Order: sequence, then structure tokens, then C-alpha cells
Amino acid sequence: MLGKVLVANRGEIALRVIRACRELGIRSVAVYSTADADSLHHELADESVCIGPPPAASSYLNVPAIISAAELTGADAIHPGYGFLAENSRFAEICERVGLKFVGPDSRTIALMGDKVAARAAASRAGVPVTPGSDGLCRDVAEVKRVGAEVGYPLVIKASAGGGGKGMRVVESEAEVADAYMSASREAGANFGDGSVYVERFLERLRHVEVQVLADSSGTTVTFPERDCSVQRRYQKLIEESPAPGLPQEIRDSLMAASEDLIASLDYEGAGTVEFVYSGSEFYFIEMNTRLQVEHPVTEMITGVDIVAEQLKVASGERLEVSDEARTPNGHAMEFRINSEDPRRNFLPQAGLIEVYNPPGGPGVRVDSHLYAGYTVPPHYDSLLAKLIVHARERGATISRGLRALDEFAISGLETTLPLHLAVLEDEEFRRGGVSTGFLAERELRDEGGLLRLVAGGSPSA
Amino acid sequence: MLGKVLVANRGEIALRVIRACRELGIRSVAVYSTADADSLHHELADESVCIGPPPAASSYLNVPAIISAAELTGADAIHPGYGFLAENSRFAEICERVGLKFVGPDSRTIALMGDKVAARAAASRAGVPVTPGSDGLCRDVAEVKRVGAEVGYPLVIKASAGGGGKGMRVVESEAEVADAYMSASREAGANFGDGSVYVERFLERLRHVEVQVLADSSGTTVTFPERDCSVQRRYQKLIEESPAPGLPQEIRDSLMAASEDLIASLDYEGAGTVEFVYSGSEFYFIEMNTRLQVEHPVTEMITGVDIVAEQLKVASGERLEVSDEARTPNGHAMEFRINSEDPRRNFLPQAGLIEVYNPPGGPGVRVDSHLYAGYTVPPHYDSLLAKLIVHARERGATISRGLRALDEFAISGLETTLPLHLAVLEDEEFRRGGVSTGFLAERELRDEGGLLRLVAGGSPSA
Amino acid sequence: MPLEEVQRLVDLVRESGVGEIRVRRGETEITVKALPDAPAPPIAQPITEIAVQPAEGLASPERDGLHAVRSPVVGTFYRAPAPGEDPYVEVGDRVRAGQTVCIVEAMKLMNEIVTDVSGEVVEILAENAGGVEYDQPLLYLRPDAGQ
Amino acid sequence: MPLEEVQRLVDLVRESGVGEIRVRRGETEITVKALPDAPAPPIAQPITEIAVQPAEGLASPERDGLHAVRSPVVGTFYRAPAPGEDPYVEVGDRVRAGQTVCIVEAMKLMNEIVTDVSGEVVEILAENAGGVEYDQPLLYLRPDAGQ
Repeated sequence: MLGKVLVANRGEIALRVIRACRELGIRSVAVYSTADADSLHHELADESVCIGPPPAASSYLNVPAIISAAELTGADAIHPGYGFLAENSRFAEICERVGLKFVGPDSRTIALMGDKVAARAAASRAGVPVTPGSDGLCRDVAEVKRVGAEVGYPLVIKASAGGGGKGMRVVESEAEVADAYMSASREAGANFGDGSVYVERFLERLRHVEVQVLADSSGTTVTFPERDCSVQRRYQKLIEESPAPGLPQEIRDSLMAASEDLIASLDYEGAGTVEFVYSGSEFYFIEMNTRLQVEHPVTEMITGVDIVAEQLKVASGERLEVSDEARTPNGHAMEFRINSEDPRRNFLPQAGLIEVYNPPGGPGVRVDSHLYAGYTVPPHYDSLLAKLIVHARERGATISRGLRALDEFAISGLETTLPLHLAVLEDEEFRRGGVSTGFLAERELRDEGGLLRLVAGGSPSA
Repeated sequence: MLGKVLVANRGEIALRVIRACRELGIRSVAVYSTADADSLHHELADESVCIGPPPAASSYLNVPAIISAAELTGADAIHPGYGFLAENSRFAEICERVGLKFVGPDSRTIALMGDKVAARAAASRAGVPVTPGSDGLCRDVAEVKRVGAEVGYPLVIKASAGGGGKGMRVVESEAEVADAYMSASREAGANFGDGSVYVERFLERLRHVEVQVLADSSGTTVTFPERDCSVQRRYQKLIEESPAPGLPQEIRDSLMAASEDLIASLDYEGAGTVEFVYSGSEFYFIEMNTRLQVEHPVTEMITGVDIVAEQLKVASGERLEVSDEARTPNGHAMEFRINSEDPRRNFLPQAGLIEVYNPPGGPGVRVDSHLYAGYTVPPHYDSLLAKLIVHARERGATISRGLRALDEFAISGLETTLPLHLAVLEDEEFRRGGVSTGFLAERELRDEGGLLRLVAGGSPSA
Repeated sequence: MPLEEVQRLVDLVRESGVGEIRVRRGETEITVKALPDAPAPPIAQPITEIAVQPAEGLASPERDGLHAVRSPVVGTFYRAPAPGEDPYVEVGDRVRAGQTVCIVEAMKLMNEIVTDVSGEVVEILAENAGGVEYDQPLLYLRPDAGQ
Repeated sequence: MPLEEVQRLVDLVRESGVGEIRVRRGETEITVKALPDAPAPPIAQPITEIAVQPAEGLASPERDGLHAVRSPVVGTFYRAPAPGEDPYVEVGDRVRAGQTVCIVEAMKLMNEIVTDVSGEVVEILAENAGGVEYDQPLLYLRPDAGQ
């Protein structure tokens, strides 16, 4: 087993990894910026090193500082969490070169999957269905039009280096191609330093489903029942659940088999997620995240597998030992992302002092959070304050438990997305299950006597 | 389903019941004393009624006030929690008479099981093994001596109306019988208003194991894998776990079958616990608790069954629907009782302001507690502040998780049993599993650099 | 509730040294607290349905110079000995210590509530035939001078 | 509730020194609180093994009248340009702004640490060849008068 792991992250995910280390008897090293001097990840790790000033570029993205901290403390591995350096193949390569085990797949796999066009090709080669579209990059407007003639409109132009909806344009007809191509490419260039784009058929009323995978260095692979992450706002996931409501067992089997084929073809190691769109009864590969995801606890709740502990075991060279039962969902779980954003003021980010913090307890409730009363949320990083995960024997009871736990969750000092989640859980269509990714955009938030409610008729830009 | 339930209790268990009500769509009514005006059970219930001044006799044991509160609020049932009126057959009878559903078995069953001698006889009739001893009450010293001659010494004299070690005396030889009989009877009289006693063979190095049961009004019964509650201090349970470490499957099967026979013979309804001593490879019935127990979450964690929700469903006249899988332990769970007692000062009870309260989170961790930062623990009631329950795939991982979570649990303002639990989890014998009820008494607590450690050689009175 | 009344409550807290004043009148609830040394208790998220029981009053503090007669039991408040009969007291009545001022029924038992001070009835706080909690103020008296 | 009324509530809180005012009218609830002093951060339970890294210094505060030269990077602190050579500075030395006072090595790169004030070296805080964090004070200078 690894002896000492540096956790190159902050917030709840740094805590999550530190907790797993402690339970496995691995010493943990936290790194923190001066803005995080009062943070729990710094308090709870066995050791910690201040790596830079508040801006992420100078601290949590500061590769030399992080490598130096690992060397100074004698860490033998680095766990990148999610975000920051987690999918930076250059960082993984540096770790490999200086003899630090990077907890994740090798740098070439990260690079391959980070290139959306190459990832699409790899999926295709492994026999995984991909959305009809261009074979590779589209180098000019004419090429986009050629694809359009072949697969039909609407199309979507996507940045090859992209993510989060940046450098993405929906094209309804051939007339719109030229403008959309230019602006997508420009936005991709500005955001990722790479303006190359590719084209796919645009699927409407689609659901976002994804498959958690684990693989060890000797080729053992495990895939888990799918998660449904269709409740999104501007491409940011807000609620994730598993299993996906109403998904037929044969689709589940196919999703898991396709994911298994893909990671087997990659000689994958560690944890990862294969993301799909699901529409009608078809599913298509979108991308693969070569790291731990925010929503991994949903899978942990319905399978009893500690995914972070398995990551660490695999990174130590141990074999995966996940029972076959983990392939079958045990009950139903949902995760709510509690963000420091004000849903009443267009999700304005919030920072400041947490006055009251009292997380819910009781059966079937898990909270992953770095908050405490008296903590000041710094304005420099992402807005995730806490993840509330609830689990019950079936989806209806999970929703009831979610309502109960959200209701109890006391955070004061700043506004959060707690009332938004309550509104979603009261929504008829959500309660029926199987909403598409347009769910939130199609609705407006209305304040009714202090409580939020969703009402039909939002604009697609919401 | 019941429409509105009055919760005749306070603290974490009142919250537990209120949470279950909310998840089932049942309205909840809290009752509270003036000492509990800032309590979470009062805040989180749908309605609440102040029932009296701080002393429990005038509030939580004040039957007229509680019945009046139920009538004023239109409650149709009363959930008694544990302690207070939970095993008061007179209270259950009053509920029955005024048309309030008492969430539990009928008053005659409560009365029967509350009489230890009658309960022993009922167990015997149902074919459940009871410790060799007197057939019924021992009315004089001569009768105790007769039993002693028959079953052998050491013997234990117990109060028929007893509990918690009150009115209990161990007798090593015939010469000690007279004194022990007198003092046990006197103590029983003083504590329970009933001086009658019975006699059992005294078993050494015994373990306390118990079986959670559920039964509905149509005769469906469920028994769950046993809990081991051997870590006790002065007959108060401190740590409970399930399954019992090292217990052979055939003993588990026999314990569950014996419990099932007993409740079937009683036409039992609701939740209950059949308690046994286990010594060598023999087990004997001690008593049955006709109510929810503090440690019920341990069973919930390894079976996925919501015992309080099942209680409420059964009280509504619904059928139990517990799958057969619940009869097999899924992983291993442990509960730690965090009490407001100072383990460094002979467990001196603590009351006062909670300055910091930050419960642990992450995978496999459940906290049931009524605390919050700024809450003042009143001096009037029992010392249970929080229950920390951890769950993992096997016992070793459960202990690691327990250490991690206890370590993270931040409570300041008063002393708690948190450091004692850490000391127990570091103890070699505990880690091996299967300790006897003498475990804590045989050890001394030592303060080593601010941390507590258990060292062999405590006095039996510790 | 008019703001002038809120102002008076604030003054009351300041002058009286009492820790908290909470008034709930029908759908209106007003709370005034003195600054605690401790952090404030957590404010739970708004509950989906808030059922305000009109009769479920919360303990109010003594008002300046006034004496509250409080309920010693949970029960139902009655102003008169029996339906159709005259109330025990009306606002403006003078009462003597030891005099019955109302009834609280609990478990079918009629508990006559007796004032232990003499004075003038200035306000009847509880609603006839409504539920009252333990310690809930039922009526206010202005005690006679010199008591 | 009109904003004017809320404003008045806020003024009330501020002027009165009262901690909190809550007004609920029907479905509307308004809470006004004075800012409390922040509670202390939670004190984690003592960790079973606490490994105190001797070199892992924590940021020390400025001392009265002294100037701390801090590390701009995470790395290894060296007092001399190379093993066997003389240290850049000793306690008691006078240094000028712009002068190199030590080296912090990070990723095999030697970063010369330069003081931006002139003065006298009064204390060397970091240990030679030990690790230093970002922003960790390395040495104290007593700045020359008039700077």
C-alpha cells in the first residue's frame, strides 16, 4: 500500500481523499493556498504545505509548488481529486518522470481522452456507439456543410479541447453554419488555446447518463450501474441519481458492456467515467472523464463500494476486489450539489462567513462538505459547498428523504442552491423521472411566499 | 397511514421519529419541557406543545399533559421513543382507552415483558432457553439457597421489576446469600417500588447479544441479525455492533429462530428486542424490550431497513414488507454513544453550552443527534448527545472508519465520551472481537499526552 | 403588528434584561432577542407547509408592570364555568388574590385557575375554547399598588 | 413588507444593540440580525499520531518593528550558494535592498531570495536544507531608520 499521498486539491474532495487515506492507514499531505489557511482539508490531513497565494493559477494549478511539496514531505503519490490538475496530462507526465505515482491512468490515456475527437475515434474503434457526425476535425465551413448534408440538421459544433458548453453551437440549418463555425472556433480558441472543432448530430430531449468504471493494472475492470445527471443548469450538473429512472435493464447491460469494452481497449487504470447521451432507446458516447467525479458517492451508496479507497488500492498496485453484487443497484440514491449561488438572483456566486452550519443526519443521509460554522467561503474557487447524498430502497422514498434532509440542512450567512433542490423535488415531471437535460431551462424559478417553485415556460437560455 | 403522530420524547430519538414521519408524509407533533424550548425536536416538528417544567416527572413523564397535547393537536397516535413512557404499560393502556394508537405492542404485552419473572416464564414456554435459576420469585433466603444447591454458585439475584443493574447482587457462595438477598430486595424496593427478586446462575465472561424484531398486526414477523452490545460501563451500553464478531452462523440462526418463536407466542406487534447472554456456545434469554432501542441504527445500516418507518407502517395497520435479504448482514456496522460525560473525571455528567459542533461526514457515516452549535445541554435529562454509526464491508474497515469519524467529530464546550471510544478502538482485545461485558471494568483509563488509552487491570467496580 | 409595537418590544428586551420575546398572533409572529454571547440557534429551512396553530401561543414574558396569569397545565381554556354562563372576568374587572379567573380543562378535569395577586384585568390573551400550552400566559393583570 | 419598514427594522437593530428581530406576516418572514462575532473554527479531536515536521514551519506574524523576508515558493531553503561555501548572510550582518540573502530550491531551480529593504539581520528562522512553505518567514531584518 502507498505510504503517503499528497492531495492536490481543496474543499470537499480533498477531505474525501484524506478520509479514505486515513481509513487505509495511508498518511496524507494537504496543500493549500493562503486563502485556505482555515480550511478543514488543511486541518484534517496528517501534514500540510502552503503552496501559494489565492489565485488557483499560483496555488492549486502551480505544478512546481505541488511537486516540491510532494518531494519535501516524502509523498510517494499524488491524488488530483477532480478539476484543477486532475485531467492535465502534462502534470501526470511530470509526476511519472519524477517518480511520483499519479493516482489515475497514465498520461497518454489522459491526453487521448482529453482530445474529444481522438476520444470519439477510440470509442468507435472499441465498438462503442458515437453520435453520427464528422469523422474527425472539421477544418472549414464546407466540411461542416458536408457532414450536415449527410447526417441532417440540427447539428452541434463542439470544441475538440472543450467542456462545459464552451465553444459549442447548435446549428438549425445550413444557412447558420458559417456564423456558428466561426464563433465556436473563436470561443474554443479563447478558452482552450485550441480552436479546432468537430460536428455531431444534435439530439433533442436527451438524457445524460454515465457509467463509473474502475480498472487495476493487471487488467481487471469493473463497471457500475449508470448514473443519470440530466438535471443541469448551463451544462453544470445539479442533481445526480442512480439508477437512471425507468431505464430498461437491457440498456443498462449495454451501457455497462460498452464502457467495459472501451476501458479494456485503453488498458485503463484507476477510476473513470464514460459519459453518454441517451435519447429514445439509443445511446451514444460523448466523452470519458479520466478521474474521480463529483457525483461518485451516488454509486457508492447503491453498491457499497468505496471508490476512492479502490483508487488508492489500485494505485498501490493491488488487485481490484469488487463483488459481482456491485453490478446490481441496491436501492436508489440521489446527490444534491449545494452551491454558494443565489437562485433568486440568477445564481449570483456568494462568498463570505458561514454563520450557521448544521447538516442533516439520520438514516440514509450522507454529507460530504468542508464547511463549518465560522468558516469563510473564499471568492477564488468553485461554488460547491456541500454534497448531500440520500439513499433509500426505491426512488419515491429517496425523494421523500431528500426533501426531509434538504429541509433540515441549515446554512446561513450566504445564499445557496438548497431551495432550488427543494423546488426540483416538488416538480411533477422530475418526480415521474427521466427528465431531459432541458429540464431546468424549460422552467422558471418563482418565489412563492419565500419558497422557490419551478413553473413551466423558462427560456432555453436559463 | 396514520395522519398525525405525537412524539412523546426529546433529544435524538424525538428527531429520529420526526424524520421518519416527515418521510412518510405523516404530520408530527413535538412535546417539550420549558428546558427544551430551543431544542431541534421542537423546531423541526410540524407542531409542538410545551407540556411542563424541566423535571421529567412534570413533563416527559406527565401523562395527562401528553394526552392533552395529543387531543389538542388532533394526533391519532403517540410514538414513545425509548425511555420515559416507552415501557409504561399504564400509559399504553390510557392511550388505548382514549382512542390514541400507541406505537408499540398492546399494554398487556408491555406489562408481561416488564415483569422479569413473567417474561422468563413466557420465554420458557415458547421454548427459548433461559438461564438456569429459580422458577419464579424467591420469597425468602431459604429459597435462594435451595436454587443455589441445585444450579451451583456463583448465583445472581435480580429484581423482578429491575433494569440497569439496580437490585442486582452476585453471590459467590451460600454464606453470602442472606446479606445479598436483603440488600438486593431493599434496593429493588427503593428503586422500583417492588422488592421481589429471582435468582439465576451467574455466567462469567458473557457477551450481551440481542435480536431486533418487527411484527405486524396480521402475524408477520421479521427477525434481524444479532447485535453485540458487550462494551458497557456499569450496565450502560457504550458501543454496539452487528453482526457479533466471530459468532457462528448456526448460533445466529438459533438466536433468530428463538426470538421469532417468542414474539410469535406473544402475538407481538411493532418493534422490539430480545436480549440474550452468550457464553461459551450457549445463549440464554435475559429480557425483552418492547420498544425501539438506542442502537436500532446498527441494524438499519446492515440491512437497509428503516425500522422506525416500519414501526409507523405497522401502527397504521399496514403489512410488513421486509425482504429476506434483510436476514443476512450486509457488511458490518458499529454505533458509538457520544455522552456528555467526562471520561477523565469518572464520567461526571456535563451540561452547558455547545460552542462548536461539527459532525463527521463522508462515506459510511451516519450521525443521529439533536445538537447544534449554540445549543445548551440541559442538566435534567440523560447524557446521550449523539450517536455515531459507521458501516463498511467488514469489521476491520468499520473500525478504521470509526477511528476516522471519531477523530473528526468536533464538539467543544463540554467533555464527552469521544476519547473513550477512540481508546476502545485502539484496544487489542476489542480489535480481535468478541469481548465480554467485563471488558471496560477490567481496564483502566489512562491519559497519555492528552489521549486516553485503556490499560489492563481495572477494578471490577470501574 | 404595527412597527410601534415592535419598537416597544425592543425597548422591553433592552430594559427588562429578558433574553427573548416572541409573540405569535394568528398568522403573525414577532421575535425579539437580546444579543446572546453564543451563536444564534440554527434557523431551519422553511418547511414546505407551515401550520400555524392560532391557539398554540408561545410563552410571552412579563410586560412592564403587568402580571401574567399562566396556565399550569396543557389543556383547553374556558373563560366561563359552563357554556352560556358569564365569564369569570372581563377586561377592566378588579380581581383579588385567590379568585378564580378562568378554567383550563385537561383530561376532562376542570382546573380552576386562580390569581395569586390582586389587580385589574387589562388583557385576556388566550382564546375561549382554544388549546393552551404549559406556562402560556392566559391574561394580564395590573397589580394593585403596594403588593 | 415595504422596504421602508425593513430599513427601519435594520436601524432598530443597529441602534438598539438587540441581536435579532424577526417579523412574520402570513407567509412572509423577515429576520434582521446584528452581526455576531464569528464563532471559533472547530477544533478537531487530537489525531492519534501527530507528526510534527521540524522543517514545516508555520507562518509567523510580523514582530514589532522587524521585517520578515518570506519564501515566494515551496522548496528547500539554503543559506549558502553551494555546499562548503559561506552563507549569504549571518545574524548581525547589514544588508542592502536588492541583496541576495538565501536560496530556495524548487524543482532543481535555485531561486535567489532578495530582500527589498535594507537593514540588519536579527534572526534566521528557517533551517538550512529544510523545507519551506509558500509565504513562510525565512529571516528577520531590523530595517534601517527612515525607510
